[in-house]
Amino acid sequence: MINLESLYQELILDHYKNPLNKGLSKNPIASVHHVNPSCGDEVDLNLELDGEMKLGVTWDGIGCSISQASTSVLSDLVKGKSSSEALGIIEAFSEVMSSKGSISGDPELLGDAVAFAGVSKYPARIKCALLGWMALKDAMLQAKLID
Amino acid sequence: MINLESLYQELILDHYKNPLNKGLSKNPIASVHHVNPSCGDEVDLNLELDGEMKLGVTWDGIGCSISQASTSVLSDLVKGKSSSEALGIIEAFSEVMSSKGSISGDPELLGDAVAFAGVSKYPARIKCALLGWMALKDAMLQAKLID
Amino acid sequence: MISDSMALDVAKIKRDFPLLSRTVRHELPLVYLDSGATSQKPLAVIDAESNFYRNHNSAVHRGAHLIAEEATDIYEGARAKIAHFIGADDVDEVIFTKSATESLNLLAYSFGQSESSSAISLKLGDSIVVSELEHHANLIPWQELAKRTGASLRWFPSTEDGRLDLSGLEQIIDVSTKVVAITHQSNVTGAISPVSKILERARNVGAITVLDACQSVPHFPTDVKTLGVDFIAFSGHKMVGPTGIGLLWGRKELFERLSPFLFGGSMVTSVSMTEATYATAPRRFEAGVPNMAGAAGLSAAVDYLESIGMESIHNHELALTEYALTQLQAISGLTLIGPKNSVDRGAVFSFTLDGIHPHDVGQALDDRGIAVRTGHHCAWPLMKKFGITGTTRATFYLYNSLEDVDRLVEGIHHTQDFFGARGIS
Amino acid sequence: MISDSMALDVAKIKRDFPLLSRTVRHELPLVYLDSGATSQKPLAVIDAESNFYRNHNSAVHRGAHLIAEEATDIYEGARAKIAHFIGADDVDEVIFTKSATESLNLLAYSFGQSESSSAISLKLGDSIVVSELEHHANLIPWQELAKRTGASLRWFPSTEDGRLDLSGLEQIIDVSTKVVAITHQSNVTGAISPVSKILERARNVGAITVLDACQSVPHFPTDVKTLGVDFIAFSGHKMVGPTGIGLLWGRKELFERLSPFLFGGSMVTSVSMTEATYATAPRRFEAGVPNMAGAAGLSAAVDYLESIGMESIHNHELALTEYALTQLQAISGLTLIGPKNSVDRGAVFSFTLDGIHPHDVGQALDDRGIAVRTGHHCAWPLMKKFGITGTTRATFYLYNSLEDVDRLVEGIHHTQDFFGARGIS
Ligand SMILES: Cc1ncc(COP(=O)(O)O)c(C=O)c1O
Ligand SMILES: Cc1ncc(COP(=O)(O)O)c(C=O)c1O
Repeated sequence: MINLESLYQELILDHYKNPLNKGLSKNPIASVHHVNPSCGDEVDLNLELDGEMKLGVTWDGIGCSISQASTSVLSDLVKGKSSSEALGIIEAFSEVMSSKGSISGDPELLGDAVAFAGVSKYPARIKCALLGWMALKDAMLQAKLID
Repeated sequence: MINLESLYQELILDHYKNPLNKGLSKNPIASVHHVNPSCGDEVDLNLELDGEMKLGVTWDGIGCSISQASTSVLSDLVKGKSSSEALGIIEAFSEVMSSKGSISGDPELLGDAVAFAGVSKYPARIKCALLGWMALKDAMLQAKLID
Repeated sequence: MISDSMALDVAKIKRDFPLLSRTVRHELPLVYLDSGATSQKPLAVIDAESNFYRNHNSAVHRGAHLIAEEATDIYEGARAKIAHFIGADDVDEVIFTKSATESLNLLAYSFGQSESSSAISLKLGDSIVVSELEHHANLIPWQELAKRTGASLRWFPSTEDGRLDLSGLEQIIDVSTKVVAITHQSNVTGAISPVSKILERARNVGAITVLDACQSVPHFPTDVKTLGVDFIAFSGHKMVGPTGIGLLWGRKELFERLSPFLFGGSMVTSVSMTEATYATAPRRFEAGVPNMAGAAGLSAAVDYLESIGMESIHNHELALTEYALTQLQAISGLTLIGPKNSVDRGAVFSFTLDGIHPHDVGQALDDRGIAVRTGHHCAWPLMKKFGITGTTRATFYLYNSLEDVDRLVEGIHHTQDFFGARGIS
Repeated sequence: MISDSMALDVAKIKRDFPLLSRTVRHELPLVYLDSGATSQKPLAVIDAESNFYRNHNSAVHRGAHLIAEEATDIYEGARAKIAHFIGADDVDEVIFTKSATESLNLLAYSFGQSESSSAISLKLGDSIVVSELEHHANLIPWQELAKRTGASLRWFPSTEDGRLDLSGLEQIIDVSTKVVAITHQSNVTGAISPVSKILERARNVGAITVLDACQSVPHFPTDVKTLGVDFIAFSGHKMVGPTGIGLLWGRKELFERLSPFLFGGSMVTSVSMTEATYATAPRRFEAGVPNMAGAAGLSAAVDYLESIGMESIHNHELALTEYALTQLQAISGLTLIGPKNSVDRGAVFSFTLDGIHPHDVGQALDDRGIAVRTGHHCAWPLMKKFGITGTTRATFYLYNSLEDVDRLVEGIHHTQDFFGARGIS
């Protein structure tokens, strides 16, 4: 059953109210600005790398609950991960998003991000959920962590 | 009844076979070249004026039986007429052409040109029938005989 | 009771539009409040297109055969109908395009050509005037024209109420101004532009004037002669007509001195391998096999609108506007972006809700069967002016009722409750 | 018997096309031989458009509501279907336009922009190559581009048989050549161009290649990857699809470096009053509300063609071509303009009759219920090459039978008799 409650899960609204890692860090290795041109939502994302090549993400943005919460969840999820781990997570999440509700996602891998599975039934919102994720991928490309 | 015989009257085909005033005169007061862009048919028309301000028309062209015959009939019809008489004839003929078969035309005024009344039922052919007539009108404009 | 003053029998009209009887999420009946984006189509329009294909489909202006004659009659008949509908003197002043967007781009490209005989030719030092309320379709083509020619772009700002601020009229339109291109009615705020003042000033400095009539022609009687404008552009799909057909009307003497835009079949007077000469309007601007079924459908759309009456449609929308303005402004936490009264204003309602993003509002309304649009509505600069990323927009048309306003208001309350209960807003 | 070799059950196919069962002058059944101008539409296509309007009409990519989602699915589904139909790897390589004419003009305008990042930018000394067989739509846009940029226009001549004369290949396409734009199949002579040779040469000199596929995609299997071309343009209305929708396919890496053509809504990434940045293809080239019902109809058209099979359609037309070539060439006083054999040739037959003007031929055929086209077929330079003002042209498609050839031949005899008896011809 598709309904508003299944789309806007508590967890999503919690992240929207209290976003994690919001506020841009000072010395990123890559910095990107992404916009969803159909609605004007924006995200700025800074990528950091520690001495052990583990990622850190800080961000700022304006947008709907889905895009903001999704970026918040993402920033928490990839913290301390290697870039190849992060890429795996991004790909798994993208797959869930394009599944039209048929894939719910592996909670081991995706953590809180599985709460967004319902979004994939609303084609117009998939871009919202992916906004921060595509920004991170872009930042990793820029930093030449992936190609 | 619309049929091929009513469109291609003997008179039209006679003029097509033996066109009148075909062959351009030497010293026109105005000379025009008109093309029907949808089929490529062309007419060159020379306008002359005698001492008594009476018109003369010679022409050359390539085109379908309707356009050629109609120009032939026209050239014969306006010969020796004043420009205001010629304009009256052109307007009467145009009216017949745009009548969709409802006006057959005054034989007193239009002479042989009434044979073209059937053309007005074939919208795609009206331009053929008018090709020479519009050329004459244009030539009269150029010669400032009308405005 | 307000419903007494309604000029139209909406229940009857709704039955003419097949889509309006469908249900959406949770089997709810649809409340369609997105006509500003595209309108629904009455059965008469759908049937006119299908009848064209079933009985008269053939390339216009091309065949020597009966069906080609019939197709040409239908196509040119549609042109004549549009001309009459907007009060044009001459059928040849109506050009079929694919959309208002194409119509406006056609002008911007043609104005950029610098043939010596051109009606207009822009250069460094010239200016083009638009407004902050423009839809991207009546903004970006002019930005690009300015870039290509070195002309500068100027604009009327928006007032706090989302109307055109004409206080700088004499400075913004001055002797350097060659083109003034203005929206007739804003698709965001619903404000109807004070065109007569602008056009008068433009005429005084000899500028060419263009109206974006996308949101006016479908909604109230529009007469190009009374307006005294040079060109107007609008789209079939917003006036109960088919998709894929747009209109450009312009004064004949200007069309004669305007370079063609798209080049190809049926727009020439002669062609050799190295050059071509071009026909006069409308053919000049209609290269290729056109959207003939679209023209057939558009003709039926005009018949439909005329059978209801543009004056009645306008009055009906006015009644809706008055009711909606009262009801919406009574909602606490709602900010209306646009004029707060019904003077010179269409039934377009953009608003924001405290603490809830427009996209989330749209989603919650959709869940109740209410179709609205959210985002920047292709008027991004206006959003920036108001310091927002977007609005939720509800737009009304002849098939909407006062009850639809009530459903919207209910939906907004429900949205506030839903997110409020979850600590948002 | 030749009919044994027919690949298609024409009687059955004809029943799918409502218009083909109508009668024309004197209550005669219609013989439609004008598909080269525009094809007829099967019921499935007509119904797909009307179903879109009845159930899913909404502005794509714009609404946050259910119907907008459905409309978007249908529209993007049509794109995917077209991509698959022409063998494109990537859906984003398919652009919806209003017609092949617009597609070709889009390229010619975009090639004329001189952004530093452009895929192509023409200047004095560069050359553009076309052919003498081009339709005006693939000739005049390039003439105008040449004029705008100072590039020169060159062309392959036509052979006596109406095929491309490639004898000057190395001279005509040389290092100065930046664009080669060639018809895939002539709409006048039916000749299928030897594209692989031309494309190879063009690649060797680094020129961008464009195929006018208006008369190929509807008639035989076309695979953009096998062809190895950069862009192809074609129209929906010639492939049993709706009017008002055209296609442009191009290689993604080229689209990324090509300036947008029409500016407006839905093609931007950001907009301020003074400038805008643009999305990637396909959005980049699709400003405004598109012809959504047209896309729905086109999708059904592709399904229809695929259900019959493009290979079968091709074989069917080949059988028609062989039969028609024999029958037409047996008529004394008839001159065929185009290849005399069926090698690399479509079912397009242009001819003249001694002493009878094409317009008169067309009229006489129309009187017998036979719909053909007459005139220069928007290929005026080719007419001049052959020293004629026009031809009569009969074009065949999947719904035509050998009997239609017989009816045409009968009609021609009757035409000769009619005018012959009156002393003409
Ligand atoms: C070979 C060729 N190119 C281009 C065109 C132009 O197509 P359209 O008029 O659909 O844009 C046509 C058809 O008219 C054609 O046959
Ligand atoms: C005011 C205004 N101008 C222009 C347009 C563009 O119209 P279209 O997308 O039909 O070309 C629209 C609608 O989207 C509009 O509302």
